[in-house]
Amino acid sequence: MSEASKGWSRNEMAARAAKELQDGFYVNLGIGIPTLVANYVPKDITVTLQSENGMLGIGPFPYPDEVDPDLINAGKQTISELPHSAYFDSAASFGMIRGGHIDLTVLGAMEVAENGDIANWMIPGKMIKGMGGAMDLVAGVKKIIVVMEHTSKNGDPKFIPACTLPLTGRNVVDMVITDLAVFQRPDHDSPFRLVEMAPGVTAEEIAAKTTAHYVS
Amino acid sequence: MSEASKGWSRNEMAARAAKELQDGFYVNLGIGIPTLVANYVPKDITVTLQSENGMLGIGPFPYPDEVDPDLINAGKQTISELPHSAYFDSAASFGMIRGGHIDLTVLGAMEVAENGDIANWMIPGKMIKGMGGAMDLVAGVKKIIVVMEHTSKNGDPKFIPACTLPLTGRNVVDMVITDLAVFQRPDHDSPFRLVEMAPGVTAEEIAAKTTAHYVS
Amino acid sequence: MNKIYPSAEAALEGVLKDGLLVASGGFGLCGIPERLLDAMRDSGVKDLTFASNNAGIDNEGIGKLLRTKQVKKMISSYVGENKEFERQYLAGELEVEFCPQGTLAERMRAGGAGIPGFYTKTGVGTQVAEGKEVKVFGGEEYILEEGIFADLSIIKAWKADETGNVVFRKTARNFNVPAATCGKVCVVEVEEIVPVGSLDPDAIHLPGVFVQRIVVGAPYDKKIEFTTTREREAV
Amino acid sequence: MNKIYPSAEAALEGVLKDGLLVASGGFGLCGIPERLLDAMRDSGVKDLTFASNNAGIDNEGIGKLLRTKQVKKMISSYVGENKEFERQYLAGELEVEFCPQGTLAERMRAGGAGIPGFYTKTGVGTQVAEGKEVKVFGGEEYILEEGIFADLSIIKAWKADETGNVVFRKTARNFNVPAATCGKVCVVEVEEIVPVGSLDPDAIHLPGVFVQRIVVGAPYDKKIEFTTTREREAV
Repeated sequence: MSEASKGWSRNEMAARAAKELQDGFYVNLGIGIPTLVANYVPKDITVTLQSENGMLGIGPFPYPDEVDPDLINAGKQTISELPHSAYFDSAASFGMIRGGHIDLTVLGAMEVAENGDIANWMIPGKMIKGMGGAMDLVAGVKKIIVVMEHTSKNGDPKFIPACTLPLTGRNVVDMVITDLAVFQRPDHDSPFRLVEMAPGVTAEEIAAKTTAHYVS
Repeated sequence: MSEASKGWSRNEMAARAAKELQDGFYVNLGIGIPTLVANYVPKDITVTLQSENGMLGIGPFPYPDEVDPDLINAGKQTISELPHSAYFDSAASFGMIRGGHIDLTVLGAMEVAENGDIANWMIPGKMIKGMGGAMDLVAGVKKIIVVMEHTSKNGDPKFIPACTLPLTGRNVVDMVITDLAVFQRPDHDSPFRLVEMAPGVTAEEIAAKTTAHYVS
Repeated sequence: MNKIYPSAEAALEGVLKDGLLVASGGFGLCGIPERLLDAMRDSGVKDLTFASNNAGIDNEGIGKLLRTKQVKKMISSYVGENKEFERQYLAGELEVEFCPQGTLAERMRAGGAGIPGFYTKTGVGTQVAEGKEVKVFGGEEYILEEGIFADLSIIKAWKADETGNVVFRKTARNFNVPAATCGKVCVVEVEEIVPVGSLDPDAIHLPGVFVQRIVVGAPYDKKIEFTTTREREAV
Repeated sequence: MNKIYPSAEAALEGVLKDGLLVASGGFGLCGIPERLLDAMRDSGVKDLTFASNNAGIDNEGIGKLLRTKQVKKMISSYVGENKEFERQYLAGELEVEFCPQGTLAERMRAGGAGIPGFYTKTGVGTQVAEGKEVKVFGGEEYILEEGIFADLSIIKAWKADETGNVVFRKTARNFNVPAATCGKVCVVEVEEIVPVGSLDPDAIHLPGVFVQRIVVGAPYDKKIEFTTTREREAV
């Protein structure tokens, strides 16, 4: 293992994910690194953020004197409204999500398998908090991007042949962005392909830290 | 057959149906005689009329200078709004109906069977116009009242042992009001009972003009 | 991302193809996408299937496309008041799938919400149930109805902002919301486009995510099927 | 027909019973029926099952009824941020049915709309699918999820008129609408009751037909789980 490689920072991973945004996209961002993607939306395109608790058009965090307990995102953080915002109920919100009207979601994961399975909601033996809206998002959104560290804290690969943890979705992931590399596939019948490496990261290092089968 | 009996007029049948209304009821009225029921709501109770094309709180026909093409009832007639009116879409409207939130509906029928079946949407061999919302109403509303002439133009009974026409609903009718009599049943497992006769109408005449089994 | 098109014709460009399944809003002549139906007629596109509560009247609404024989099939709950419809139907030139009104609205909503099938009591024991799966829940029978996944949605609204947030007026809302959600592409004709920020975010009937194209259809000469009025009391 | 009750306690009188299935609105601490939950706690009713997206936090929301052990089971999508919940759950004192958030919202809406079951892709191939019927539509697998038919709905809204027409404010709408529709009785707590005629008929989020009882819960001291702000740019 190369100790020299720095790989991408959390912000760089978010910026990389933001490159997948297109003008007019409706996007749902998960909690953690995915939330940072909002900071990297290219200036020349319009992207509308959806919050599954019932809002289209999420604005930035509010100024301190604008904080409103009735205006939160799915991470339960206070947010602000934009001129084109719209509110709706949870059934309508997941109608959008399940019905394929959201173009892209960016989510974190504990494991992604080479067949596109994702696990990000529970670890057997640990307290289960629940899947929230993650299962709905991976089942319904048109394009699923996972942003995660390439390996666990123990150094174990997270992009693996088959998930060991209970699944959040089966054969749903389109793209995996880690601190070291980007993997992508054109459809759910194809294998993932290594399409990009972080500066200073070698194909050998990625191969050494990845047990999933992928095309180079 | 007694030529002497006059039976109830259309307005009297509607007035009889109106006696089933209770304070706070939400009610859907069909086209024809059922529409007249609105004229006989007792003054001391509040009843809210639902129109399945997306409105609660139907007001009276508009004044000529208030006619609005965007404000019609399910019979496609112009109507008016009330202070407590609410509009919603067709999916929400039938959510109310199918979900059992409407207390009572009054409908016309071509045939009602002794087991509560109703036929009111098509005659084989004749042009079919469609069931509109009738099947949804009889399946979903809490109490179903049919208002119809006791016999067809040919003098044939319309309250019969089994429907001969294609059904609108199976075992759904709670009460039948004709120009001659009122039949009712407490639940869908019980037979209908003759509970009322129009002035001048005898039990014998009703028996002669009814082939359905009912309890006297 | 511009969603505003200069004409109904332009708003339909590239999305019309023979054989499309089109979900259309409206109830009777109330809230129907007149301009878009006109443009579809003029385009000559044919073999269309319409999921629409009604089929218009003789020369209004979908009735216009029936007259020109561009419609292959209707999925509707009620098709009265239409002589050309009747003629084609009786002559076997037009296929009709009768669908209870609430089931039709729910099938559109289901398609829009990614639900391919749902169970309902509506139609149990009737012709509507024929050939459909029956399932018992809580001791009662229900039938399986399928979501409608349309190729194209055409709807009529009151106002839209430039991002496609839409509001309707009174009972003209009707099937327009569920129809809008169930198409791969949704084209909306409106009476007015208003600046972003002028619609109340708490009162949007159809959020912009469902709307791909918008065209102003005004001025409208809205038709009424049955004008019913009462007399003004003498003062 | 009076729907307005003088207190949360009065608004729940006659509808509370041990073992009820209660559908509750709210997302996190946003839009939860605080006063009604307080009154349920004070009533001592027990063995409750809650269909609610979350379980509150330690001493807020449903968390209050967990502390007093009045809750037998939760049907929820996410139950983090709640230590007493965790303790009871790990000790086997509390049953939890995890349900994906969108499936939960749709199950409530389905119950309210008379739909006992629907098919969804959500959860296919996961633990959520275990024991559920799988059906193929268009070559893809879907699982059958059942509608929730609650005994009681408790929700929190912004304003109601005297006939029960209700509006919500911003993201406090969330589960309150579907939860309201799926109960045999729906009790709503509001910030304000406004005169009939003061709400726009085109902008009612929950029509009065769904609302049996209303109570004013104001004044509210609304809680925030995570206050996040940005700095105001220097002028």
